[in-house]
Amino acid sequence: MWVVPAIPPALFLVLSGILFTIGVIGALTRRNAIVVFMCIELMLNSVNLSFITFSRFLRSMDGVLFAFFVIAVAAAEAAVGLAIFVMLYRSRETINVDEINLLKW
Amino acid sequence: MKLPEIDLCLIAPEIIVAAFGFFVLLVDVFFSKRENKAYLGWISLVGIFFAGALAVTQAGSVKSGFEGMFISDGYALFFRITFLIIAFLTVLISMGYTQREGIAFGEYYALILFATLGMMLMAAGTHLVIIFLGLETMSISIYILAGMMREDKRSVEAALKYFLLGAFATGFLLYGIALIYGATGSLYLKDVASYIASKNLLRNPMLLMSLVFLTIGFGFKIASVPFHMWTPDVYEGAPTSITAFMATGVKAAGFSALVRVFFSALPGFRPDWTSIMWLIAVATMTVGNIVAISQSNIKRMLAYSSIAHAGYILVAFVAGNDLGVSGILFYLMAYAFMNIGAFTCVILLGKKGEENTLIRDYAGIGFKYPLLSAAMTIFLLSMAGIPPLGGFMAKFYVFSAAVKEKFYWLAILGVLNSAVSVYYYLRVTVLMYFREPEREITGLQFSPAAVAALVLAVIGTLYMGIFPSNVLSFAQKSIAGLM
Amino acid sequence: MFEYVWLIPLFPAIGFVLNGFLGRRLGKGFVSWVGPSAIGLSFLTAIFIFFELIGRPPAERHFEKVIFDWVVSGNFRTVIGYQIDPLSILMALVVTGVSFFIHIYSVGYMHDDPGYPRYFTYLNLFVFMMLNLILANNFLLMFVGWEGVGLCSYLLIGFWFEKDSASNAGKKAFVVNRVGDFGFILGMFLLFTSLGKHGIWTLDFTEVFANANKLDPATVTTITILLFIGACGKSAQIPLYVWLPDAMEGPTPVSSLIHAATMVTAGVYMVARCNVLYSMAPVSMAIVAIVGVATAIYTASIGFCQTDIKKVLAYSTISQLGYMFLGVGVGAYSAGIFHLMTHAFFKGLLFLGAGSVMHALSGELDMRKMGALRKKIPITFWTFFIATLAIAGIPGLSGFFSKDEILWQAFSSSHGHFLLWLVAAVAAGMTAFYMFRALFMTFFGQSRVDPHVAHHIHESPKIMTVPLMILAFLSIVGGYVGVPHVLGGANHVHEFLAPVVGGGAELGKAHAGISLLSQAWASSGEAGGHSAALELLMMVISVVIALIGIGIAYLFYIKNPALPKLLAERWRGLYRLVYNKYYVDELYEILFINSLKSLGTGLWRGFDDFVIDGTVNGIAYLIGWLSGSIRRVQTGLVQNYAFAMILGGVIIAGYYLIRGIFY
Amino acid sequence: MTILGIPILSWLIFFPLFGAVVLLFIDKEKVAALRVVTLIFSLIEFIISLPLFFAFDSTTAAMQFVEDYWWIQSYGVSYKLGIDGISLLLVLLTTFLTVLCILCSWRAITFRVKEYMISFLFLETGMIGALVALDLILFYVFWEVMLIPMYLLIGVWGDPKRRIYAAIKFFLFTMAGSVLMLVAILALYFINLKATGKATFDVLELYKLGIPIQTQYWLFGAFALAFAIKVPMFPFHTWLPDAHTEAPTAGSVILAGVLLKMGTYGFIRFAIPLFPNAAFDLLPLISALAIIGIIYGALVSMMQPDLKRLVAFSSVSHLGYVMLGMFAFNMQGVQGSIYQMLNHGISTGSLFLIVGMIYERRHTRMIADFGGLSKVMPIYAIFFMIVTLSSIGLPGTNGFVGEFLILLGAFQSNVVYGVLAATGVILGAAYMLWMFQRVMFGKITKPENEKLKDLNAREIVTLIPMVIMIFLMGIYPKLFFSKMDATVENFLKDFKGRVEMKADLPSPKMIAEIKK
Amino acid sequence: MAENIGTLFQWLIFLGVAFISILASLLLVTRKNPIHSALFLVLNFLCVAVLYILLYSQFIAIIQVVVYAGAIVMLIVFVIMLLDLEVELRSGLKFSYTKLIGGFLALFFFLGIFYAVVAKSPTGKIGSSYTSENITNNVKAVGEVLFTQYLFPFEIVSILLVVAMVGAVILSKKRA
Repeated sequence: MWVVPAIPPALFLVLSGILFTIGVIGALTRRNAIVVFMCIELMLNSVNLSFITFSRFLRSMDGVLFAFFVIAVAAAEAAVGLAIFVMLYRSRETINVDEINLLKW
Repeated sequence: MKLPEIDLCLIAPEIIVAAFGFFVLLVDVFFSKRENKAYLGWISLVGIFFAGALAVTQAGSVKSGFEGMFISDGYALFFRITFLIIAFLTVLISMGYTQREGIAFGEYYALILFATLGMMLMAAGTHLVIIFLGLETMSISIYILAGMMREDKRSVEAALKYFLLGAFATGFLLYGIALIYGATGSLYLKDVASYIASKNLLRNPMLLMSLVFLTIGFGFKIASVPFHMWTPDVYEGAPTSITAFMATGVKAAGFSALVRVFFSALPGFRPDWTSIMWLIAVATMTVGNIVAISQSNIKRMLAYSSIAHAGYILVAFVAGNDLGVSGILFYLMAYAFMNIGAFTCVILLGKKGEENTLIRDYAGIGFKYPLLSAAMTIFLLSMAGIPPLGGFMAKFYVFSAAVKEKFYWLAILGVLNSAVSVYYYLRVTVLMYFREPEREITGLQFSPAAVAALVLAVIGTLYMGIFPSNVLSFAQKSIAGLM
Repeated sequence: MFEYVWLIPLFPAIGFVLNGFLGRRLGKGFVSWVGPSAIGLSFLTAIFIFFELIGRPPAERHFEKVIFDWVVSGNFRTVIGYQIDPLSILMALVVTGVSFFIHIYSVGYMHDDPGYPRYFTYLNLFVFMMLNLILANNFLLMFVGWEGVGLCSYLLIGFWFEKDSASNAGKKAFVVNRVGDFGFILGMFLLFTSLGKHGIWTLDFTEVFANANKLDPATVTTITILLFIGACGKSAQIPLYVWLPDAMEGPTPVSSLIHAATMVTAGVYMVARCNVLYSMAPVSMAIVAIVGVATAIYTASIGFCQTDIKKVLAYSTISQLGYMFLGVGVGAYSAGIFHLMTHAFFKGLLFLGAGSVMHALSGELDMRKMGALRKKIPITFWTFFIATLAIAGIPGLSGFFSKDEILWQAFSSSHGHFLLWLVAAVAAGMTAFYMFRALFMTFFGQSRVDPHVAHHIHESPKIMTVPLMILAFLSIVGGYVGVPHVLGGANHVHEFLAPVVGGGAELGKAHAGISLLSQAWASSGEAGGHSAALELLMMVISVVIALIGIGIAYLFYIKNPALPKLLAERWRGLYRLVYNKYYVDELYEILFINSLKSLGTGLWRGFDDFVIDGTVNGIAYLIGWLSGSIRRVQTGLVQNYAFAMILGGVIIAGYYLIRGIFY
Repeated sequence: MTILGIPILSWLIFFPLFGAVVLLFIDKEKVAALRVVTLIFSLIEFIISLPLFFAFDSTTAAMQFVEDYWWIQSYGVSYKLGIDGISLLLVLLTTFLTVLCILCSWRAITFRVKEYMISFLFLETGMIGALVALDLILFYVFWEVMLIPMYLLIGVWGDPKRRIYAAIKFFLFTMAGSVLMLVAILALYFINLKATGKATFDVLELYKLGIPIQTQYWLFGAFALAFAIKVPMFPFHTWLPDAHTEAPTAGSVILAGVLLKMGTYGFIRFAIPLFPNAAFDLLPLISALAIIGIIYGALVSMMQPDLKRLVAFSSVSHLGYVMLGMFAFNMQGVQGSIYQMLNHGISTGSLFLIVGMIYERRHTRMIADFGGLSKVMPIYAIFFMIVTLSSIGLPGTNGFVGEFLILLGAFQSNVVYGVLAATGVILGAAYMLWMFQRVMFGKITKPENEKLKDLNAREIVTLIPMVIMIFLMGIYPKLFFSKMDATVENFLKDFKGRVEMKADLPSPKMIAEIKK
Repeated sequence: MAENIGTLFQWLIFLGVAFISILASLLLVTRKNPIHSALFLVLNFLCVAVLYILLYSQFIAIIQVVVYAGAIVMLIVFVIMLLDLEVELRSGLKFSYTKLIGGFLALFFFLGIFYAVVAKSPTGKIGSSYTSENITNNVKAVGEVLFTQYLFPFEIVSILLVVAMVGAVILSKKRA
């Protein structure tokens, strides 16, 4: 009898890779610091997907835990990052990263 | 369900540091009206001192705890002491500086303590989670510290850049960890290594890819080319005391984790990473040194120089023998003294509303502030690798490790680079001693704490240059069992 | 007394030190005593030693005294040591003797000079060095004296250093001498190393000469030629003679002592000293003889047109030195030394006489501004006259004997040749001509003296005239110690020097058969035989030639003073060529001095500044440029930084990929 | 030999440092006190160094007054000091010249006297240390330590116009060469470690090592580059004229007198005995460079308009002799070479002193600004003349003995070298005398020169020791040669033994030890 | 058969959710308005949460929804609003070569990751902590591990959050 194969882990991992890459591209191209940051969050998120996938298919709990910590860290980073954006906006009236180049060379 | 064994003695120094961090926060709340926050600095110093004392008592024993996630071995001990020294000096130079720049918040000291905690965890973690969390604790604290001078556009910009790129790099690091996890099913460094060895996973593409990502992630922290580009901007913009902290502490922590991960978990990949790191080391040294030549801001110049120093340390990393790794430890400690010392001089030469961070500003101070200039000269020469200063001995070990492994060209490129570096270090001394001042710098106020830091840094630099034996044998003992 | 040979150089050294340190403090009186008496004591010592020496049988007339080890390095060992033998003592006598008289003369001559103490300091130093040269028992110490006298010559030529011409001349003398020394030093090296190959590491004369037969002829020839280059420098032979005429910038007694009587003869002395070596190298001897005779006639010709009295004497000195070299070159070492001795007397005298004339004329040197001084300064005239006769080779005076000896040997010696004799004889005639030209222009004819000067022309003081008279006396009788056998004399000089120079001659004969060239040379000499009649004939011929020279001089400068001018205009080109000394100085200037200067400048500006520093600065510039360019990458934009990170990551990944493929 | 329980060589190294520390506590306004204290320190240092000369056992080639302690034990780096016939004389030269340098800086240095004196004493420590160190790392440390005070001396107290350029050039040139040496030292260390299992940087131990010839070339190259820059040999010499010219008088004196010797000393102590086969094979190259240096230095020197530059280029020429003699590899050559090192220190040192004295008076060094000084400064003229003559190697002065032996040595080893180098004798006389003539002779053309004061007592006191040395060394060289005979003989014996054997075999010494 | 249907259903959910999440992330990157971007981010997070459930990680899925989608993105939106950036930030993309090349390079990265994960299935050690009980009772299982093995990192996270909080406060606080 034909059995539908279970979803292979590779697919999840490829999806994670796609999301990660999109995140990287976004982080590289978007001008708005907040959007850049969101793209980075996307990257972290895709890593989490990888972790969970591995965890699932290796039958090990560590990946889940790691993902948990990543989320916590992402939250912390978000708090600090947004505070920095606020501060930046106050001092520069913009959060376009391609206008922030006082420091160079 | 088995409750975990909790051995608090094992993490006693970390606990002390964390506790004092909270204590400082608390005290600050109760005495929030006080303008002068220097007392918080003193409290921090006490904490750091205690932590250090506790760390020293652990010397000699190797104990693992918390489900094997944390280890108190010689390696951890060496780095703990290094970080605590860095923190100690940073706090010392901060007390006057924060007051002057209006960033004297209680949180400032607390964050330094927390960052130190993060660093210590990075060095002592044997589980990738600990290393990751330590790294984040450190990084987030420093994102904040870098942006402390909220009124200063540069400081804010530095914080932004550091934050965005730091988070970006974290993404890569995490992906690397995920791939390791996927390939080996473990996050314990030792287990990773043994699994790789047992299953012969040396050609596993996932692990190779993770090697790439880890290189990016750690390369960012240690500021190696091409992941270095944030360094000059952030070092320039951040408050000077934090720059000193970053340049020494973060770099040291980055190396501590890099070495731990690569040598404990991925030793089998040495042939793979060697040539990449070779290239990175050369590029890092060269770019750092060459670009430093044309800088006009001393903080920026020191930033490039710190990139170059990362390159030198990578030379030892490439060599990868016990000589090299102990050389890395020695180098980081020596670098801590000389670099913080140099930044202390930068701080001392500024005053409120007048940072005097242009190299031009150093013209003619040589005979006006003779001791300050002499100290600066010592630090610069030490960084240039002139004996008998700590920097020389550090380079000596690093290059000897390379020579031992027959990386002759690497060593030659390294020493040639250090000859080039002499030029820009000398340029500062040229200005200090050989030129007449363009404008008078007067009314400098030397905070006693910063002066104390300066003295300590001088002593440290000289000590490590003239009597390197003790520190070196300490470093050599420290790496036992690492590899 | 032999033990005390070191006293001979010591006295002048003491004089030098005393004058040097105390001269300025203690004044002229002190200097006037110390200077001459130091030399006088040396002279006395030399006389004592001389008499002791001749008291011994000829074979035992040799003594060496080592003072201390000097340079000792491995198998190289030289000492400060002096030796006494007939040659050195004879030279010492001449040097100290003549020096003594000239010192005394100088007391008068230099009396009003502000540099009086300095002058005597230098002069004493000179004598010290000269005695080292002469008495040394090894090549190296000889070289010390050799260079030392060069130094004193330099100092004394440039004595009036405020005059550019004087300091230039001094420098020129030193440098040209150094060129010669270059040869000398190489000669020493070659000698040392080639003897060393036979296990004899030495530069001591005795040992060198005793073992000289171990050397192969080619080496000896090279050594002797190199040494002769040294002699050329010191004794002003072609092509290194150019410094001597300029050296006349020094005070006249200096010219007399150093540049006529003593120092310039060092080369001759050296060749005579090394006669053993030279005798083994016929080619070198031929070269010495040819250079000598060529110099003799060449500089004699220049002497024709000189108007400066000291220049005339200078060229005459060079010419006479040529004779001496001719003598030693044909193997007649004792003849050379004999001429050296008589020349010291009469040439010293001539210079002193010229000095006396200058003294009378307030420093005038140009003979065209003299004339008819005969009556006004009679002592000077008579002594000058005697010396002129002597140098012209008029029989009965010292010059006749010594010069004739050389001429005869040039003709008859186994190394001699008819042509050598001929040229030398012609040169002798020329000498007679220009010497008498000088005599006539100075002392005879119409007075052309500047009227301002004319009225206080006066004879020199006693202190100057007495030495003149003594030297005149010596110029007359000096020759009688070497009257040749053919004239019934005993030729004492020859006999006396035989133990030193005889051995070489014999050795030379042993070697003579080897070289074809020397056989060719020898043929004519042997064909002539040694007949007394021939010798006498030659003598007569040379006297006749000399008389012809005198006659022409008389014709030109007394009888018909307009004639020289006519002739000069007739052959203007030739005249100017000779008058300008064949433009040799100018040639050297272009060839050596200017080319070296431009080479120096070229290397400095071109190589040092442009190539080396250019490279260095270029690298620095390159690094600076790189620095400036690379820093532009740091745009300050976060995303560029992130881009760099990605790029780095991709490169690393690519590397692993490629590595994986080729693994 | 110890003084107060401290061995004498350590005394020599650290006494000046102690002096520098003492100076720190003297008020910088009290210029006279600073000068006197420094002078006293340097004098005592000189006096301490004298017993070395007399207690030195000249019959043995072994190192003497040896001190050997661990410095970095785990690496085999030791604090090992000792002197032999070669370094003995250079140490004495150093202490001797330092005293004179302090004396000649008496009036010349009027601002920042304290710092100046401290730098000088510091420099002395570095120099002595480099000369007595027998451990490669220790040597390297002192070698680099010398740079800094010298750099400051040039940069702070130098001639305002180009001092910075000169100081940096000096530093970078030296540094560029020496860092490669460091790599070579390390390579040598590991080769030895592998071969013998002994972790050591002790040169005496490393001498015994047999190294494959190919490796020797590389290592010798690195060492030679460092030393050649310091010497300086021909194409690496361009830092010297600048450094010499811009440095203050005492700086030039010490630079010429001692620092340059570090290069030649390095060759004879390290580069040659460590890598004898390579040294032997590269002999033609080094000799050629040395000869080019001799002639080139002389020619360029001739055309210099600036007195100090002239003397500087003459140093290039003189040190060419030193190198040539050393690479003659025979007794005369090597001894002459060592002797010439001393001579150059004395003669060129004196020349700089003399130029400095006139510079102090006129504040110009251009030859064209002078002329006829003999008239107004007769005493000066005498000293100048003596020193000039010593520099051109007139017999009876020190210069002659050295030059003669070197030329003799070179001639023995290769006639062509000897002949070519001997031409330097002519050129030497030409440029020195021409310079002397232009400065001292002729009429006084500039009115400023008419009222120049002759030397004062202090200046005469400074110069007299030099003149005494010039003659002493010229007339009785045995005094000095006897000290180095045994050492040089042994040096050559060992060298020849090594060259005759195959490269990668250990030295005869080592074989003898193995046999035991 | 039932299993087959279940698996098929899983496939359908997976493909659908994967498609939506990719689409959402693409829109996140391309929308000009940051608010829109934020919303697409939420969408993406929700999709991923679904995938977590597919992978039997209910706990993380909950966290994902609550913390990520709920808290973090709301915070982001809040900040965007607070700063009133809407108009100012509509500037979208600005072309530059580095961005273009960087995009391509990122694709290379993707290829690398793709190759890494596709070439070999995960080789890691198969653990034992996923029991059938755990799968159904995921939250409990996670809790147990978290408070035993991962207690220490958990404590560290607490400090990390304090740091973040303190930092956020001090940075965004207006100067007195």
